[in-house]
Amino acid sequence: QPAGPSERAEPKPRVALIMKSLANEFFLTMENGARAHQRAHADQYDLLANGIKDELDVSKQIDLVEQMIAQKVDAIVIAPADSKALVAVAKKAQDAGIAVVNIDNQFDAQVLADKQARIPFVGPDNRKGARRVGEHLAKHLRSGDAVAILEGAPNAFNGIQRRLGFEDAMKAAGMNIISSQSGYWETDKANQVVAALAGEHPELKAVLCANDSMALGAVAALRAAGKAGQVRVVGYDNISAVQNLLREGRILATADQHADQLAVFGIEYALEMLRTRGTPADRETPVDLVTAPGPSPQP
Amino acid sequence: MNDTASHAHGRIAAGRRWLADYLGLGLALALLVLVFSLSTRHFFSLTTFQTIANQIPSAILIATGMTYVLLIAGIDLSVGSVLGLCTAVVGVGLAQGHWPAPLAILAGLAAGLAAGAFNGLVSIRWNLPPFIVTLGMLEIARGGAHFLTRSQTQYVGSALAPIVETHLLGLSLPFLLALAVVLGSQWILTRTVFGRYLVAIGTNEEAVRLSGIDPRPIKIAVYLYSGLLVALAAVIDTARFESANPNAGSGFELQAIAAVVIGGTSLMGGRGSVVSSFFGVLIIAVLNTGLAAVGARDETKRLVTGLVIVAAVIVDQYRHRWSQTKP
Amino acid sequence: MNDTASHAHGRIAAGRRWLADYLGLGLALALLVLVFSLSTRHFFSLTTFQTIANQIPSAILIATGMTYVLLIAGIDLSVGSVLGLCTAVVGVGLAQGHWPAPLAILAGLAAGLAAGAFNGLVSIRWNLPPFIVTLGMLEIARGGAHFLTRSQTQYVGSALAPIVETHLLGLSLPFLLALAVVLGSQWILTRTVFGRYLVAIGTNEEAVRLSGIDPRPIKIAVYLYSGLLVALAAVIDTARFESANPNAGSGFELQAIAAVVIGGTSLMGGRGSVVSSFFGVLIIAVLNTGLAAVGARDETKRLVTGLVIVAAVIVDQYRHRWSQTKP
Amino acid sequence: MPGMTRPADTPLLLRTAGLTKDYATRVLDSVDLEILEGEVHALVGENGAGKSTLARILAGLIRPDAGHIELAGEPYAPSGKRQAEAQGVRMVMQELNVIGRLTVAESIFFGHLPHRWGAIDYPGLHRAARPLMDQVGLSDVAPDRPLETLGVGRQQMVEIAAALSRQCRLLILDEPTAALTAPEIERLFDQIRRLGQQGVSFLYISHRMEEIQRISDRISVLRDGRLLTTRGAAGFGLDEVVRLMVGRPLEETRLAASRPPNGPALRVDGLAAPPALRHASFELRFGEILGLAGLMGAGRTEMLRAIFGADRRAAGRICLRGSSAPARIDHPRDAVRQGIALLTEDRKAQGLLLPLSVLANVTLNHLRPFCRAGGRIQAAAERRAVEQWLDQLGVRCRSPLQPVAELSGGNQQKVLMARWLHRNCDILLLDEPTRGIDVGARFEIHRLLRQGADQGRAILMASSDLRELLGVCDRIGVMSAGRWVATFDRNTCSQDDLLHAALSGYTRTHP
Ligand SMILES: Nc1ncnc2c1ncn2[C@@H]1O[C@H](COP(=O)(O)OP(=O)(O)OP(=O)(O)O)[C@@H](O)[C@H]1O
Ligand SMILES: Nc1ncnc2c1ncn2[C@@H]1O[C@H](COP(=O)(O)OP(=O)(O)OP(=O)(O)O)[C@@H](O)[C@H]1O
Ligand SMILES: [Mg+2]
Ligand SMILES: [Mg+2]
Repeated sequence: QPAGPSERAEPKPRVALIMKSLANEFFLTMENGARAHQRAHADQYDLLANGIKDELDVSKQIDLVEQMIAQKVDAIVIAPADSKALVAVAKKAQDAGIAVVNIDNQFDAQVLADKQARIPFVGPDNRKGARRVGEHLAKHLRSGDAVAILEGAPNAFNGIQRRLGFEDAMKAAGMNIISSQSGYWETDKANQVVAALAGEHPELKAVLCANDSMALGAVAALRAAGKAGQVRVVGYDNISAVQNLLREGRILATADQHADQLAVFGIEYALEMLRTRGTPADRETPVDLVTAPGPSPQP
Repeated sequence: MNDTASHAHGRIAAGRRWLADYLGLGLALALLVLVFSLSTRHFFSLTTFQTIANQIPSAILIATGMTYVLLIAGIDLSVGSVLGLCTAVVGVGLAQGHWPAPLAILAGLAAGLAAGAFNGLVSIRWNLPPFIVTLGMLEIARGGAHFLTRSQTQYVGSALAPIVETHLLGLSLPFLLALAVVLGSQWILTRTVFGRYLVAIGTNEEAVRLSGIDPRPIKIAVYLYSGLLVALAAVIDTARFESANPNAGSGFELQAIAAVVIGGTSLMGGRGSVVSSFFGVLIIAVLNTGLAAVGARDETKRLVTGLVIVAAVIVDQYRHRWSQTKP
Repeated sequence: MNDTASHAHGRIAAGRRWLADYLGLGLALALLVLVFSLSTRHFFSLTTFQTIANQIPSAILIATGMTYVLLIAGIDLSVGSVLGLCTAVVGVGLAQGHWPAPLAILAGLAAGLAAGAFNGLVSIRWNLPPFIVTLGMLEIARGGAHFLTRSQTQYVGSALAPIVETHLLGLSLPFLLALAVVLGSQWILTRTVFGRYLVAIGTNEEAVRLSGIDPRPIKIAVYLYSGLLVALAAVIDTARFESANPNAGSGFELQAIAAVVIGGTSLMGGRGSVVSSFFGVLIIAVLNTGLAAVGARDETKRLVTGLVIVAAVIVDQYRHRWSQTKP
Repeated sequence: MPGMTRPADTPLLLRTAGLTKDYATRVLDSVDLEILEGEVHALVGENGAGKSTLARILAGLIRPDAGHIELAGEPYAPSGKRQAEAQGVRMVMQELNVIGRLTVAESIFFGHLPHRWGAIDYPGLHRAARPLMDQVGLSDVAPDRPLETLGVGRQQMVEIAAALSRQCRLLILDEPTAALTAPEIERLFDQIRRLGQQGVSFLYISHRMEEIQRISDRISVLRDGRLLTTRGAAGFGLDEVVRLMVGRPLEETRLAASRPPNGPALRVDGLAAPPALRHASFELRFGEILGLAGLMGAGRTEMLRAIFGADRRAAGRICLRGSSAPARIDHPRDAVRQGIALLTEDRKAQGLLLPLSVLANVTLNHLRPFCRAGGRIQAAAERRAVEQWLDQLGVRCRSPLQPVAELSGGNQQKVLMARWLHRNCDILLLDEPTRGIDVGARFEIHRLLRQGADQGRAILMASSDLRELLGVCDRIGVMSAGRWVATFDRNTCSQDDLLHAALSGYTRTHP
């Protein structure tokens, strides 16, 4: 008896990875990790990795999801650029029978509830990570010291989470947060803001940056102001460019979210969902505090 | 001449002009579709085209307004930010104010008109280059959007769902609306007194003034129209995304101008066509969708987009010459 | 006329023109400084001015190139991306290639010149509007920057430290360099044959062509110069940040144009001054620094920036009229 | 109908009293002008005398600083052009004011396009445009042809057709014939006479005295913003008009060459640049002025541009200075390097840098003499040289630093002349060098040209004014329908000969 259509060899599932701005090293690392994983498991699935040009351009990411639905992919692993705006389209993908996994930036719980959607989340807790960075910083400061926070783009979820984490740690340690401004994730904007703050607040003791690119700008501003070493800087993301600065102590600490593994976890989750047709529970991925090698000084 | 606006009335040569006007764009579009259909499995499908049709209404509306603005030798760099502002007004109205949907929509449209009025009135009152006035508006409107939403995305749920869920012949209401706006605007441009005034102002504003027609109300009307269409786009996007993001529309200004110029509208004013801008939007949409379907790397996407923009205007230049030499 | 470029040759009325040219800008600047000095504790201090002087060299260099480009009635939207590209070349050369610093710097400058050559040659060869050519270059250069760095910020350490650490009279080498470029460019503009040609081309290119001067090499030279200055800015920024971020310079194009236009340079060509652009950059820098020192919220910053841009050109308009009516 | 006078009881149509207008200086100084119903009232005066300013006030484009106007006995103070038109006063502007992207029919009715609910009635529009176009000799043009594809002269006819399109009581024509040639001028005069019989009055501004003599009933002379006199054209000799205008008598004699021409300067063989220029061959010698006559659209401008390298050539050889090898001229730059100059037809769009100083305009293409190391311009030397030229050519301006936009047309033309003389060009191609220039300045330019030729320069001068050509040129070539059809010696030809040759290309069938 000839093989019926149902018995034809199943084509490999196609997994779409949709990331935020690929202009951001973090997501590029994520993409590279995913591509490496796919090469190692080329027999198991095909990967379509896409990101948007500019993190602010949420509609482009929504367009991308719709395009992947049209492409009839089997699974979508998404790091949403906006935790609310992407829910509707993610639900649409689910309704179209696509397995959806949320990574990196968690969908807004309220909106999920409103849409009656259940989407598993795999990712780090930015707030917790930022708090750990802040707590490490606090060991090098005295209570009541003036500190400043450099936020990411104003409504970025992870930026807000990191700011909250920094605030948690600083408040707990009794620090005086004199300013919290946005550096739009960018080196030169951060540089401008920190330079201005350093001039205006000579008492400034530390700057907490929501990502490492901004930390680079902060370090440059402090050096130019002759305050290198007097004002501590911490970052987030552990990009390769800050390794030396960490070693030299010019950046005190940063956090590593293991970007290369993040997407891989998500993809593995998605493949599992395709196999079992079930919805696994959320899973928190590790965030590691990265500090300068060597003994940390006593406060 | 590739210029549909200035003389679409001749019956005899009309066919030839149509060819010159839309052949190049149509061919470019077909070529892109062909390339992507060959390089991916699922690109050439009804779903893809429905998806594109579903995505582009706001881009079409913005490009239509931009075409009018460029026609009068103006420019509007604020469209992206104004979209963010209008979306913020609608979103805050619905999510915080719990307004009924029609009221929120009206408020959004009013915000767009207000931004257009600012652009038009300020640039005309003080005779300032629209480039700089709308650049100021770009900052102001974005600031306003963040101010209104306190930088938080507003979830509006299904309040505006009827807008995107109404379908006719498989096409969504926004797409049909955008199509109607394109055809209506093209008709106004080529067939009405107002349209002639636009072309005339873009060609030689001083001559229009000397012929006893005050160009100022016409120019203000154009900026108002652009603002209104941007606000419509904002309403559609808010409905599609069920949420209002204050960053919505970042960078749309240059994208819209690119689409319009790819369609052959001149940045110097006086020459342009709304239908061609529609093709320009389509080309960019197909390019984006195709590159995403291929899974191209981001830098490749940028390189290709940049080259397509430059290539498109070079081709337009040749087409323009071709239709000029055989009049 | 507020135009220093077009007839700075008269000795007699020079004093009066200086007043008309720089008084308004100087007053605006003084006003900003006053406002921020009153509303903060430490704004009015040597440190603040050293901080500003340290930050603006790259903005000054870019604005100088943009002034030349606008003078010939062109525009360069690619400056931000080209800065990213050049910074990527320098960064990759140093961090990956372990090139000696001078070689990396030369490579960066070459990248800037290449981008300028593309802008100039393509727009002249096919007679395309520079707006669209440089818009294409905006995408291409950014794609190139990401391609080279694989989207990773390159840490270059102290390889370029001597550039930012050399000081003279408390002013850093980059600032002195930028100052020298401003003065040199202004001198070229007002005192040399080349400068005369720039103004003439911006005023009436066809008349220049018909007088037997080929405008094309001059225009290409301007785009090359703009590219070179952007590359210089990239080297300085790489040295300042000890790292090369492929996203560097995003959005610089509109900022640079805003600064130049605030300085009173016309977007229509033929009228402009490098020194005024320098003032424009200063105004924007003081505004940014002041707002950051006050700790203003982001939306306030944007609103104020937008309003200042519009207000500055309105004031310029009045100043222009004033100096016109009393010649 | 020269000197046709009206009965004394012809009613007054328009009267101005004490009309005054100031710009930087007083431009109109209490002008009392009276225009009768149905008359052709000529207004003459030097460049900058205030003619256009007066016309603009009447047409509602600008407002006077003092004085008042009565139209048919009622006070008349139009707030804008539309209001003036509503009261029956229309004007054709001196400077061409066309919107190239519109069609001919749209241009004629611009501002009054027939429409229903805003939608233009194109069939009706084209029907209405046809007779008006026929009246001004545009019968071979389709009403939906874009205006920008017509030559300058025909665009001017479209403007005149637009003025004729509506009923009016007073039609102001500000130098309507500056871009026209004889046949079009005849057509225009026919229309003026026809409308005059219907009671329409004309205010006719022109620098061409013979036209004034032919068409006008009365003549007013304006000098430095003052109305000197208004008299019936019949008893008003032209010499006297010119004397009043210029303030001194002008003997408009023929300027003869003082010595025979030298060697060949320019030889053109089979030059073609279709569609406007089909075939031109001629020779120009040093020390002579070769005139170039032709009807509107004969291709004179195109030929001069093709020689100069401003437009692409399809065929033909150009040999310079007696050499038999063809010269390489691919760009105006090449032409100028070989000593050729082109004074363009449209001095504002193609010659001057209007907002820049007189000085910058003169030295634009020859800064080398003042160039020091690094391209630095030696300001003092430049100024001295420019002052010398301004002196030599008699340019009237406040200072070399005055923006050239503020100069009168004649002085602007002299500035351009100074540019080419400063550049040491000895082969001068001049396209309508006296267009829109008053008799006094025109005479000075003629004198300059003659002087240039006597100094050994070769001059090729296109002009639509046959009398001018016969007055200054040694020989006159004629172009017709894109071909160089004949060359005459000025002593042995008449205006009729020239006109005949100019028409020949349109009757003969081409192979
Ligand atoms: N808008 C203006 N601003 C300043 N001066 C002006 C303006 N318009 C005209 N003038 C000056 O007024 C004077 C009269 O100009 P007008 O155009 O009336 O002269 P005209 O008699 O028509 O000369 P032409 O024969 O050259 O056309 C000139 O000196 C001119 O420079
Ligand atoms: N843009 C254009 N496209 C097509 N044909 C044109 C264009 N411009 C001019 N022509 C044609 O070229 C011919 C010559 O034009 P033009 O009137 O300038 O000639 P001319 O002999 O210099 O006349 P004049 O100097 O009296 O105006 C005409 O037949 C005109 O219709
Ligand atoms: Mg005049
Ligand atoms: Mg001509």
